Amino acid sequence: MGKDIREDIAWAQINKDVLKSLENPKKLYWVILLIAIAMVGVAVGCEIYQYQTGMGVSNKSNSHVWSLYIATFIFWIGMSHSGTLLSAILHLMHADWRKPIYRFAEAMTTFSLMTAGLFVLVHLGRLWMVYYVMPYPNERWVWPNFQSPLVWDMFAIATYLSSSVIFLYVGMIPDLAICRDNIHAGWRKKLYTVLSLGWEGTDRQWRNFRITYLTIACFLIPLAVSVHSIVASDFAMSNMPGWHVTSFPPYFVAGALYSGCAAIITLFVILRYVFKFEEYMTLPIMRKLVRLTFAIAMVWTYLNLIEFSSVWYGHDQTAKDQLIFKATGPYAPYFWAMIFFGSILPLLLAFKRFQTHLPLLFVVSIFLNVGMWLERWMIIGPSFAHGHYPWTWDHDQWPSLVQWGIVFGSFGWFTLLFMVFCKVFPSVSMYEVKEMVYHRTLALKNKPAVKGEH
Amino acid sequence: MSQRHLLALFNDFDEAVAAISELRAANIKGFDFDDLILKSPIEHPEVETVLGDRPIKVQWFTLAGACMGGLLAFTLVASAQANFFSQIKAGKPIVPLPPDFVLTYEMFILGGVFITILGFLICAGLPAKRSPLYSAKVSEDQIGILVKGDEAAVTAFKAIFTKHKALEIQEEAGK
Amino acid sequence: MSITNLLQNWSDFRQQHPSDERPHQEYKWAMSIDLDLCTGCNACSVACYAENNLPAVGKEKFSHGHSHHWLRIERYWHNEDREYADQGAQFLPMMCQQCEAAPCETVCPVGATNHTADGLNSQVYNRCVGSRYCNANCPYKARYFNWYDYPTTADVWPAPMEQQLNPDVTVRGKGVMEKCTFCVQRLTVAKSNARTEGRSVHDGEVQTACQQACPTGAISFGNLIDPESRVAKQWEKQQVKLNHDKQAKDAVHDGDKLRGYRILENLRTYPSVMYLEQLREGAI
Amino acid sequence: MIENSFNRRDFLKVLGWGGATVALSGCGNTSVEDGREYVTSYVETADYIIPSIGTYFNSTCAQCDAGCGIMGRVREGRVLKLEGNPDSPINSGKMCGLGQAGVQAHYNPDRVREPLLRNGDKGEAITWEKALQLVSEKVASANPGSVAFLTGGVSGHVKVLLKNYLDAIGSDQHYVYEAVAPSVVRAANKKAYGVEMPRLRLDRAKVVVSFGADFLGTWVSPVHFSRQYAKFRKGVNGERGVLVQVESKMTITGANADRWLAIRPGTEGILALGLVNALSAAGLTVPAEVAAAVKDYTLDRVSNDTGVSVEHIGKLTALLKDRSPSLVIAGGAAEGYAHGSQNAAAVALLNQVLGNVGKTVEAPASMPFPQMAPITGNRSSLQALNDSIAQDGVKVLFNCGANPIYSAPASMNMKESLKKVPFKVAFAHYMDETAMEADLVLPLNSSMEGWGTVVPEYFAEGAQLNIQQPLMEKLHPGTLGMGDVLLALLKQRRPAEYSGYEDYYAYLKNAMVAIKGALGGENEDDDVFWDSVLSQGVVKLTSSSNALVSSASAAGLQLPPPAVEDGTYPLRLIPAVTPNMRDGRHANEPWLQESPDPLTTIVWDSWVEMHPKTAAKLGVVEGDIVEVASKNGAIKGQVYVYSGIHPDVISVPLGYGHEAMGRYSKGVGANAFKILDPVFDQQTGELAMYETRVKVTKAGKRVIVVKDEGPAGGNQSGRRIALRMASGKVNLAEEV
Amino acid sequence: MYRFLRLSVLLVGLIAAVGSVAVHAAQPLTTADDLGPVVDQPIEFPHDRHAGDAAKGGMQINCMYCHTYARRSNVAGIPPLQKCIGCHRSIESVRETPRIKKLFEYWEAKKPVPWKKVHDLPDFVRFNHERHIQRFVFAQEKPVQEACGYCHGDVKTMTVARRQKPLSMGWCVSCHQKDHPVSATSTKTTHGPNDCWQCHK
Repeated sequence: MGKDIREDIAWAQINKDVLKSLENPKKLYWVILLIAIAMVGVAVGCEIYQYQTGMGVSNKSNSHVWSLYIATFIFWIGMSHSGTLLSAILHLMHADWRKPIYRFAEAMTTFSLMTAGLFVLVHLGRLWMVYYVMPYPNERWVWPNFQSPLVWDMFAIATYLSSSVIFLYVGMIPDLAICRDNIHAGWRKKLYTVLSLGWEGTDRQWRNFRITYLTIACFLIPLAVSVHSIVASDFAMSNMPGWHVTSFPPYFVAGALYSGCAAIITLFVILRYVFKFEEYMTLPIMRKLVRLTFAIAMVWTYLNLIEFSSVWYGHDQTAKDQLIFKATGPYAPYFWAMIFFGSILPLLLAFKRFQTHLPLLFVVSIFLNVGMWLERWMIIGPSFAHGHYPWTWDHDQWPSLVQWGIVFGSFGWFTLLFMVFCKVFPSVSMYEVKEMVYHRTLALKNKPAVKGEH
Repeated sequence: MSQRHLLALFNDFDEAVAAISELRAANIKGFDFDDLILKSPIEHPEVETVLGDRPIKVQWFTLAGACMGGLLAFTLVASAQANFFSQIKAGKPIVPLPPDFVLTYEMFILGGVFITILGFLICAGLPAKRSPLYSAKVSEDQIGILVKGDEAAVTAFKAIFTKHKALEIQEEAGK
Repeated sequence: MSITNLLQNWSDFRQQHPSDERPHQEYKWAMSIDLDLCTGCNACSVACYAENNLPAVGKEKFSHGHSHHWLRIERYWHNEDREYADQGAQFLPMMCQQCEAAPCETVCPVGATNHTADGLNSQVYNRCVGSRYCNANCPYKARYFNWYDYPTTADVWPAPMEQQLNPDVTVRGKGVMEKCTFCVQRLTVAKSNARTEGRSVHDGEVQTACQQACPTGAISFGNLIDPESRVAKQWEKQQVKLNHDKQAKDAVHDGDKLRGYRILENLRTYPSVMYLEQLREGAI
Repeated sequence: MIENSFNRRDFLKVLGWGGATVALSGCGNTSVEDGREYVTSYVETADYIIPSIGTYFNSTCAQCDAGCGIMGRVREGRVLKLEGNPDSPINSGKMCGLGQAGVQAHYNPDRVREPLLRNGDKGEAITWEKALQLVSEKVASANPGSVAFLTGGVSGHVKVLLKNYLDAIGSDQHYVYEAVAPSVVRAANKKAYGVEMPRLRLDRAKVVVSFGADFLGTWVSPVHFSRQYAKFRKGVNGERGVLVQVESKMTITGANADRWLAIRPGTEGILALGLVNALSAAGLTVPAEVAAAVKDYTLDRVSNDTGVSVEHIGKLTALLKDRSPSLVIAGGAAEGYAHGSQNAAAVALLNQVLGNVGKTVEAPASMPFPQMAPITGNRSSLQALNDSIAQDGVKVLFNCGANPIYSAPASMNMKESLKKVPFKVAFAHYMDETAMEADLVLPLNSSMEGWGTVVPEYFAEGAQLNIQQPLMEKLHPGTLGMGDVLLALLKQRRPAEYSGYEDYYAYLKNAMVAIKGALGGENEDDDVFWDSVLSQGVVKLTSSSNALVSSASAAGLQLPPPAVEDGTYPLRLIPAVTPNMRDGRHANEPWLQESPDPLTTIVWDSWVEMHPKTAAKLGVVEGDIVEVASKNGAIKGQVYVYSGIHPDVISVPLGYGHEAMGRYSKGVGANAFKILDPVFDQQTGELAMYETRVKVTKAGKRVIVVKDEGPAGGNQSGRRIALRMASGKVNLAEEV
Repeated sequence: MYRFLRLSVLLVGLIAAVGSVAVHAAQPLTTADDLGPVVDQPIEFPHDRHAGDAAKGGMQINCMYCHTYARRSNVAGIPPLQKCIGCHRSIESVRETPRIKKLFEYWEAKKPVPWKKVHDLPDFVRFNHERHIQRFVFAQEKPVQEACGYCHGDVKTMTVARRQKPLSMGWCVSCHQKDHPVSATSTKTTHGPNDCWQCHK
């Protein structure tokens, strides 16, 4: 059991520790950044090739019209949900352990949304016509089809992206002011000066800040739920066997939270190691995080079982055929891998000794995300391969290198954005850690006797 | 009559509160209590008891924004669907309610968030020019009290601040 | 698009389709295909290639499922584990079923596919952005995507082959979804001619390319609204109702004298193509 | 319909065809694009030619010898699509896929565009004048008797000109070769009925038993038979016709049969005689002589020999006895054996015994102008040419419409044989295998560019003469019609007779007008008559027909017992004639390559079809590359396993595996013609196509078979998609 | 203190203004004499001379005398050269002018004149002249030049035709949306079709 944040830590120390993470990057940082750029380069190359040659190079087919792009799109959308969960829900519940970690979680939300958005574009057969999807008055006098779940998606994701960027930014204003006050030269100074909007921590600012932050948090929770249930409606609204399932929206939301939490664990370990944030990203926090992840994993497992059993027990033979196909057909290895990574592996998290074992958690959390990615693919791939119409079944359609290249590159893109963010903006919320320390000190002062584990 | 600003920095929040209460009670001539600004590195809702009733209006923006967003979305979407090109799609009505409600919902939130931010900027007076006196310490760990008063009141301020163990008192230079 | 319009015509805008109260006005194009006559010869399919500027994609692309046959002939066997397929095969021409409540229509983000006044499922190529959601949602998988830019692909229409292209039909570029249109270019001409003469289109005046080619005449096509049309009579005789998702005759136990049915009707797509079951002699 | 004032041949002179704006970028983000395209602009035009409206011209399909009437849709000077001519009795407005693909033969990018003279390994473009001059010289220098023509089936005025040319030079060497033709059946029919091909009335039959005749797909006149088939299925008074197909490899006709009987290869005749015997036993009146001849064909023996179950023979007997009239047809699968003539004769006997002659087997109309009647091809004619070459009897060889180097079996060694001919002229559409060997290649017009008359091989009703007329201007200025070339050659020989004709069109018009009395236009003005002929596309001729021999006789029927298995080459190869490829002459039309084979749904490749049992024995599965080796060669192909084939048999489609021809056919699949064993029908000397013995061995890795059917194959997985019910439950008479 | 209220109000106002301008600009109803490009034609055909008002030296020939296909086909078409020559053969007065000389050169060479399209809709659009002429000229009995002019502008004042109308989708719809009387005498009105496949092919 590691120690928690010290109540007597000097506030100036907090500033100093966090601001240190903004200082000149080390070699390792550049290496990671370059790798990320190279990955993005691969993806950009693939996309240019695909754009010019046609969607066919991704090796989809007429019966298999979607593939990894959509699977990865859902994956990234899902990934974005935990930032909101940690930040907004726990904020409303006054769970103060969120404070040191919510900032990077929110950044993760924003960046994974930005990654997800790219997949929508990459997926389009006529990317150059994407503006047809936007509702704006035009010389054709036509509008997009508001009945389409894809348009809902567009609205939902746009809303979610702008709201979470706002949320991230608003929550960062006091910290930006700190940066402004502590960095005295260069473009950063200007950047922070502009972005901090002249924040001085006056009582009026704090008062309005509190209510604003709370309000947006309130909005974000239903928004996050709606975003992923709308993404789920892309599938549930269709008549594809295996998609047309009532439990899809909650299943998607649970899956989203799950993969998000796993990603937070991964990034937690990385940031703690890279920026030496042991003081703030403490093991007790990790423990809470792991427990939360475990709980969500079990919810997800349950919903998965519900989905399978309702298909199995229901009378839709088509959907049942498809379930059997998933479990026994050419996709079976991936299907069972998904079950293993998604439902069996997280059982490790239930053991106390593993809950703070960082190297293990790092590995496990990555595998959980692999499992969750497989889950999305298992929704797309086998369903198309084995739909309503036996004549057009297509069991031999595997994604081409172009698809893999773009999917691979998306991780680089995310890493790139995240790395840049970490160097430009404080990835631990300084003012909230101070608040946390302050409130704990107050609590200690008032009730010195009680000193629990957390 | 010219006014001067004075910023006092405190280490201890309780002392700062005490200073404020005293400023309020002292009823110094040439000093309007409403001009007193507290600056702190973290939020101190407790201070409201001494600062008095300073209303928050952001929530009204939220309400207006959310309602406007939702209403506007529904009207726009429905009337766009009912344009000249209205085409039956999949046997559903031209203006189908479930999809429109989904969009209304999203825009309700978006409107809410945007106008809330607008409200926040308006109510918090942001973006703002830096006030005449500011110390970086305030964003670190010290509490600052910024007062504005006639020349005459400066001495009174100083007395109170010093009494409450102000670490530092800054005065507006010149003028 | 104005609010007054919305309010004034609210009940129109809330109208469900297909419904008894509001049938199609003048035309409702429909088809019936007699599977007992279909010999699987592929003439319809080739005729469709000729009429609708379909690219022959070649082996490599065909192997990746990029074929473009708007009308494909499916071949089914009914020999459950018998030594020989000794009752022959069953051929089934499958094209866009022009569903009255087409699942593809709702999901198109840009509204490129709609239900027309004539009861067709339109596809506006130039509006399409290529999200392929329509085909994902099509239970018949009757839609075909332009995975490549066929007009500029080598050996698809090398000169002078491009001169065969039908100017009445758009040549589709890459990234566009397409499908059977019931030869809408022919329908438009027929309707226009009839209109000039102040009448409506006679039965048999307009034929789809597949119907025209079919050597056994297995395909009939016409206006379901016109009670004199062959198609309307066939539908009537077979007791297949356009706007029902379960036909009354199916509930009757000795109702098996009628062989009209629609494929995957239970999905509530209300297809416009009625198939007549294949027959097999029991005496041999 | 055609205006006299307007020169018919210029009707398509439009400002380039570019004026017709071939839209290749239909889906761009374009808006209005002024001043980039040309307007369709004519110098002169007829009233009925209106831009943007298709005009239909009647002509005749040249894709096979059935002679279907077609209407070409012409717009802005381009022919866009072919449709059936409703006035043609053969196809009544319908068409097959092969016919539809005719436009792709016309617009094919691989067409020969100008005369080519061999210069080493290359062809050198020369002018027509020079080419004709050269031909004239070569013919003049050769011994008159040593000039030979090798053609496919020809008819009409081209045939007349060809005959006249040969007469003019004094040669009688005209060889007509067709790789796939029912020559044995023709010979057997001639013997049995007195005519080569009687008129078959499927529409009148209540039962049709076809011994391997793929009349719905490839046999004789498929579109016509499909029309009849539709009537046959609808039946008289709703009594649906029953189709039974007897063959070793399922054809598309077999796939539509109520009962497909997989028969041991070569035993078709035994089954036919067995049926005669069974019918006689069941009480059908059978001439004593016949009854005696077939009495050994007992049910058990027949079942044993043919592999058809006793139950099915019994049911078939009952069906034939109960439902009259019936019709029995012998086709490719019956005739393709060394005893093919006997098989066909046995089938004819069955027809006669059943009393079908005169009811469903009718006398065909005779052609009143025998000089225009089609000459049907066969393989023995090619053999004769080969022999003549071997004896140094051919100095100049004209080849038109036949591709023997591709389609003759390897054992004939055509390539080497032709090398011995000093000067070979090929009239060619594509640079196919035979044209590649020629010394002079003369490019022909497509059937959509030239004039002509065609007499169909099989008359649907009365005799008829089909008109072929240009549907558009020549695509390539360097091509010429066969008629024009022959006329030019004749002008060299018989200037007095022919120099009056400016071109073949003038000759044709003159020739037609000259016989207008017989063509039903005796009272018409020449031009009016000619215009009406052109606008109809089909001229119906008055003709007589003779009675058929209906008396049954079993004399000379000698059927061998089923063949013994060959240990080294245990399997029989059935070279399948598929509706898309036929004999391979249209393999370069991409629509046909892309059109899935009806039974296997394979595209763009050939395959080796086998029964699951055979596959299990060989240890192969779908997609395995196997080598099919006969005594005369070997080919490789991908395995396709399905149960529409007899286990003793494997089948490879014909028409693939071209070594030349063009971009869509070269190297696609394997050429099954090459490995056929030189076994011949004992009576006619025709190649017995189904007699090839092969062995199959695994050769190479597994591939994914490119086909339209998915992994579910023909299985519907319990979904109600393609439904089938017993015909007894439906009253077809009530249907619309 | 609340000066940023002003800024916000300003911002909102700006967005609203831009939006309304955008909406307004999106009304594609502008027409202008120089909307379309100048198209180089092989012969500079004087529409004003042929179709223009008599007062201005024109001969007031009906549009459909030359563009004869308009009433029975999708396209209005260009008259075959035959037709030009038919008249000009007997018009000696202009026989030697450069344009007519050129015309006869084409005729003698039997070459069609390569006229360029001036009103060229994209390839995915199907516009039917016949329907519009039938409705507006024959049923509603509008003067031909008015009916044609609605889309083609005031051609009778031009030499070589030049596009004056936007011919954009919204522009088409602006007219389709209106209620037009079904005939000259009828009070019954209908609007143009709104079905996608009516115009998109």
